[in-house]
Amino acid sequence: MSHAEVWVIAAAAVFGIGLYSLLIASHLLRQLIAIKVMGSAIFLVLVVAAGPIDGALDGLPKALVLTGIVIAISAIAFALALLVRLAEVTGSTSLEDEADDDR
Amino acid sequence: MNSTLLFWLPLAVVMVSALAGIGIFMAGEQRQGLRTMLNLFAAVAKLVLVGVMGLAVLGGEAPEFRMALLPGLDLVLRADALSMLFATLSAVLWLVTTVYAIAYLERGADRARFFGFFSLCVTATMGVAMAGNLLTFFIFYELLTLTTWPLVIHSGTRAAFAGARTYLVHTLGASAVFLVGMVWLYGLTGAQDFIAGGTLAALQLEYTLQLKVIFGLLVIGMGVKAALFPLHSWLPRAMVAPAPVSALLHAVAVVKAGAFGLVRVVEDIYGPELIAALGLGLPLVIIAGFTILYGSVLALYQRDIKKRLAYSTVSQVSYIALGIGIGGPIATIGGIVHLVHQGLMKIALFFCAGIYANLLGIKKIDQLDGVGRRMPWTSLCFSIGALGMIGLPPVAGFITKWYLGAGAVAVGMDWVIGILVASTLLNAAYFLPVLKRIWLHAPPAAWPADPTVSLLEVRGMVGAALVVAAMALGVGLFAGHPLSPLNWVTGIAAGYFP
Amino acid sequence: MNALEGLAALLLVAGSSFFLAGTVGLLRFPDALSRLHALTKADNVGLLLICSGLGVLAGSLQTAGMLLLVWLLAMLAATVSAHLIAGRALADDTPELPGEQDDTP
Amino acid sequence: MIAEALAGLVFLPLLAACAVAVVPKRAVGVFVWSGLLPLPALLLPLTEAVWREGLVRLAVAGFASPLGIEWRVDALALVVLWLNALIAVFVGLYAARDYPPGSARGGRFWALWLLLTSAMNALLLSADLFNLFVTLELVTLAAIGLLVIDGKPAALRAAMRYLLLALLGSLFYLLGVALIYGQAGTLDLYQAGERLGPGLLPVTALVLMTMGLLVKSAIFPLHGWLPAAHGNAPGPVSAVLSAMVVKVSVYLIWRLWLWLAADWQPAWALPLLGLLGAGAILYGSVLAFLQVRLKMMVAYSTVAQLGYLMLLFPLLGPLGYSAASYHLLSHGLAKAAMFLAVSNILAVMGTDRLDRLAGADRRLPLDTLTLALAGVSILGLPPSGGFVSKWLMLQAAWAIDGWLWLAVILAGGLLAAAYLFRPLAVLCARPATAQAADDGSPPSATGLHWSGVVALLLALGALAAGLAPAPVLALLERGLPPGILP
Amino acid sequence: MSLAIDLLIATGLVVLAWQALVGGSLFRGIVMFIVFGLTMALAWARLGSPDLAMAEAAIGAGVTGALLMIAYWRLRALGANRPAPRSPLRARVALGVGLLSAVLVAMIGLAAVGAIGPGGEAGQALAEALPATGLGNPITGVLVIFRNLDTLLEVAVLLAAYVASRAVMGDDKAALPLPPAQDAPLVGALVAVLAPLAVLVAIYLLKAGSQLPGGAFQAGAVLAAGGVLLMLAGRLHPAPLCGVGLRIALVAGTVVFSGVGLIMLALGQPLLAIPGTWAVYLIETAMMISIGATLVLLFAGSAGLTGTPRR
Repeated sequence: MSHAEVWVIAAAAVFGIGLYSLLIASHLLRQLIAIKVMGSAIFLVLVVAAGPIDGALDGLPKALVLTGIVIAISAIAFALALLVRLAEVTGSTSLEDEADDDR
Repeated sequence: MNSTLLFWLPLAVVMVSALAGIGIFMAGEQRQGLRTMLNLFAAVAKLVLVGVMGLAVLGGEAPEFRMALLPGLDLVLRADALSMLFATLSAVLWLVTTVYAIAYLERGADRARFFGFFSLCVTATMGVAMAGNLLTFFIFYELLTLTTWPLVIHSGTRAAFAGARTYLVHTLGASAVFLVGMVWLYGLTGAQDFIAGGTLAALQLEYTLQLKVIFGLLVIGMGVKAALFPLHSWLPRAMVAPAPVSALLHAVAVVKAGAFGLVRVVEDIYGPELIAALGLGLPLVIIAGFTILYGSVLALYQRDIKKRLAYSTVSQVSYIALGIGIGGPIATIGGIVHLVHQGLMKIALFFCAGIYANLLGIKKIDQLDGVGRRMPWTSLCFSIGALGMIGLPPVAGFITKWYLGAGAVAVGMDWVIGILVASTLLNAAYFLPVLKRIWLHAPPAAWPADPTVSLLEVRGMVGAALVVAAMALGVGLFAGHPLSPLNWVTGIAAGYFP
Repeated sequence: MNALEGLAALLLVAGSSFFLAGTVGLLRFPDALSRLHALTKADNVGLLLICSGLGVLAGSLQTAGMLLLVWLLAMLAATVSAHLIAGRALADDTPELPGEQDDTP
Repeated sequence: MIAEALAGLVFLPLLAACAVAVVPKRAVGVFVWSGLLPLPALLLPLTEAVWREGLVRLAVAGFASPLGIEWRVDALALVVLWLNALIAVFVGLYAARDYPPGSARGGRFWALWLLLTSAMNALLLSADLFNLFVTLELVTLAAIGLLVIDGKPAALRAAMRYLLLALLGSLFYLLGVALIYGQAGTLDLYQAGERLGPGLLPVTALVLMTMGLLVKSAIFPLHGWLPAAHGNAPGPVSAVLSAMVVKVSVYLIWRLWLWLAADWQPAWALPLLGLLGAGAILYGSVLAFLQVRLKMMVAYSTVAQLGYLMLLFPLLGPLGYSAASYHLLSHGLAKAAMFLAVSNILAVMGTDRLDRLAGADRRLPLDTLTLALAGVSILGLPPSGGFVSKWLMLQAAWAIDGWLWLAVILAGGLLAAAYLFRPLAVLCARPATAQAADDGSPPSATGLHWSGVVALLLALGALAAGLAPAPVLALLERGLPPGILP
Repeated sequence: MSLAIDLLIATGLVVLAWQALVGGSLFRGIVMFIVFGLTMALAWARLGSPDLAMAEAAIGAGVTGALLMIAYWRLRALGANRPAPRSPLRARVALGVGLLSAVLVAMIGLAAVGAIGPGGEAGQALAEALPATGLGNPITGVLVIFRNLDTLLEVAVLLAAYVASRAVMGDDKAALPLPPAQDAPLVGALVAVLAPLAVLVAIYLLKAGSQLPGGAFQAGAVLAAGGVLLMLAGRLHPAPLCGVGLRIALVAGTVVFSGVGLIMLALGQPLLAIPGTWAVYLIETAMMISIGATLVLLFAGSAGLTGTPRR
């Protein structure tokens, strides 16, 4: 079994765990970590599904993943700022308790 | 008449009142003088333009405005003989109604909104009259619904909204049905302009069933506004609107648009021969006949003046449908000319009802005792209108009934005469007692309301009523005159039955 | 298997055994301070051995110098972080690591 | 000349945003308007070029598509570019009242506004699958930044939910891109389409990407986040969200299905997408009818109107295609006008709860008129752009005897009438109390204030779209996607 | 042999993902996430791309971990409530969905890997076009020359994230709370050594980026790490206003990149064409400064930074 299958199965497992945690976690911080972890799994699939393993891996998807990582962190950073502000204003750190806030 | 003028004239006729409407909206509530000036100027300008266009049509030219709307489909505004008839009627009655409305709403609220939508509503009616193909007709037909809705809810009371809601449910429902019919028709024939004598003859063999179903859909679409039997219930409820609205709306604009649409469908899309061939005339006659009787019977039971007039409108408009349903030149003339006659007579009646309500606070029929002495001129107009409705000779109503009867006999539908006679008797039954109250009964000690009213208001309203009553009478007396509506319609009918 | 590769292999094995000792200490010792003790001692020496082994293998002095620099930096970071954790552990006089008692799901 | 226009569309607002972030407060205004106002002017040469050649291509950085990124502008992209430019300028003019460029909050607002405009232009131009992912992220971030600029608790919660779902959607989209790159070896939308065949993998990739984009464009079952987000956003932001941000991902779904998968579309999926649309129309309309708050009603109306855009799939053909694209344009204008009018009412009356707005039309005549005119277009009644798209869609449904779609379109129109005339009736009602209080002398009607005029202009734009659709439809007719035979 | 190592890292990834996301306390989850990030860096190294390994370690594990930690600290400082755990039913449903998605992605991935032809056409085109640019590192080539629109927009995304976070902050608040500065003696010494070292490493990474693995993003992340360290050691403080210098730093990456691209367009070259390696270095430096400044500010949660201690 060449290396690609190993990585793909690992990525699939990580994706599944991420999605499970996203649905089950009630704390938003946990959900954001889940999103970041799922993102890493997808990047793994992107690189592995693109090029031959033994020869040099195709350079283009690696550049895409680099861009993806930076985008992921900017999205997570903004989400964390939003989360902290939400906690500050409404005191809740979860989407579930639907305190009716509009006037 | 050079060609550029012929191109822009129809658009100008339609748009002049729209510009006035926008001007009125901009003027705002306070500037009452400017508003009145705008109103009157636009009404006169429209009349002049319609006159100019009438001369052009008489001179044999056909002014036409065409704009590419959808791929393969154009927005067409064309002045042929039939559209000129309805356009002239609308223009004249709009001027008179504007004068009446200005006087009537002297102390009312939200007048800017009222007159703004009032002029937009006439724009839509003009568009309906001048439409050159079914799509343009549909566009202005829907615009009419939109512009009349604010007028119906003008008073803002709960009843007004209930009436408006029923009005909307009926008209928007019908527009959906109409849209389906139109799409179906365009699916079969592609873009077709109105052509006298119809455009569907070629399709008759292949699509007989489909043509019948399409006819049914289109009739439902038009029938709501023309208040045919099952679809008429919105009309009486829309009486909550102020008098000038119910006068223009239910005597000229909305109801006539529906009837005019029926004429277009029967005469200019299907054509008399195809209607006869497919046997679509008979069902239309049956529905129209039933509506006539149904409307008259219900009018009997109404105690409120405007409700009674509303049901009378329901039955009167079906004369038009009856005429074109019977087919044959004479009955068609009767049907189309009733378009004008009914308009004049009914608007006179509504004006008078408005005057009674506004000046004396009379809303019910039994409050009319002895009002003839208190307001002789208004009651005179009311009587002329009422007699016309019944169909007595000097007033216009008689001519329609005469032609309808002759036409029915010519085509062999003798039983239609029975309907005509019955309806005349019913008309008499619900109008004569009212006249008796007005003239013969003693006036009550005090009128329900006797507000101090400026002379301008009285003269404005009564003057308008007198003008309209005079026209109703004149059209009846001078029917033989070449420019009278009767001869005009005879010319139109000649196009359909060469 | 000339002498150099033999030496490098020896150094690498020794280094990894020190790491193993450090990890066992981490798992077995009861409280924070003793765990810190195990980690700081064993792992640093282990790292030195591994770096020198790799340096020998790499053959070029420049890489060897770089690896030693890595070790120095790791040592600096390890001492300071151990110092801070120890300070915190003493202050809270709680056996577990900070944040352990928080049970946010 | 074309390259400068294309570059200007993306880089002008981008550099303006950077300038706004740097310069002191008093100079922000100059950069804001110099970044926004030239946009329509830049589109003119582009329109002329697309009209002449049907397609304009530009290899960014000079490298052809398998390696580099390519910009392509065809008829559909041009129409949406025009909508974006008009919305950015007009709603921008409106927003200048609530967030004056000189104010503390104004600087941040305009930086995000310009970034959002630039990102949407970049997205509409790009023909590269990964570049679309990057621009989609920038659009989402800028839009959510704008959503929470007032810091209302409800807006914060809605933003959090929107952000989570948007990120999840992007993941699915990215997985699809990974598969397509693995199979086709190129990231260019059109090249990949040619290289891929109707195998299992390309279809899976297409389904994954579509699922991701359906979440972002809030189509029926996945629309949960839209009403709270658009309902609680500040006025101008909710306008741009409903008119543009949501539409951009639907535009992408069209690109995928009609260009990428032009010749290997999974036929079984087309009616499914249509059913999603039908569900959106019916569900959205009913919910809109039940709302108490005006802004929530308009937000649910967006959910319903988006359903029409999905009806393109079952009605595939030149008629259905131009109908859906025209609907995208006219709904954009009408919905932006409606949201601006509603936020005017909210500003003057202090509340947008229907039970407290009786008789508001006296104080806000202009905005009630805008609400009515925009409603006409949403309803699809004749003189408006909405009617043109409804008419074409009915004909398309007619051509393939799609009775279900015919019924859905008509029902959508009638339901829209139900939920649109209700607020109008409330606005024009004469409450019994007010009647006695001021006996006919109306409260001070806010005259022709600037923001009201802008909203009216947008509504008139939607109506004008109804009177002069010929040029736009002809343009669309020339740029038919490969999957549709003229 | 190499398969064994791959298997080891792959299982490590899965186990760490499980530890980070399911069960245990939130703090423990964050720590496990950082370890997951580092293992991911190992995975990228195994897949033969050191660039990605460095980026994942620096940005994926390092800075993201720091952001998570500071957010966690702030939530506890604000006394935000602990949300109620989900109903068991939802747990079962989530488990089912998670398993289903894992199986689906696995099947898709395996099918994709199975059906791979020779390296993608784009990859070959990259290999042929790279020598002409004078760059050794293909990834920097792709990022700055071939697909530079992606990189430009990506820096814009970072800028948008910063401005959006400031917008979320609202104007009534100078900055979010920060933990008290560590004033232990040793820390001063550590910072005195590490801070200049961070700058040195960043500049080295930047220069090496054109030939060897490295580049603007990794350099930016190292700079950010240095900034975070200074902030935690009390040398750098959040300030309510963003100084002009910092503002320029924030937008430097986008402005310089666009500027070069547009100037080339003005000179008749295609849009965003990069003239030579000097331009690559110019752009990379600007991007490094932007990325570093933005990440530090996102960590500080404030508008600006200042050397003088808070009042």
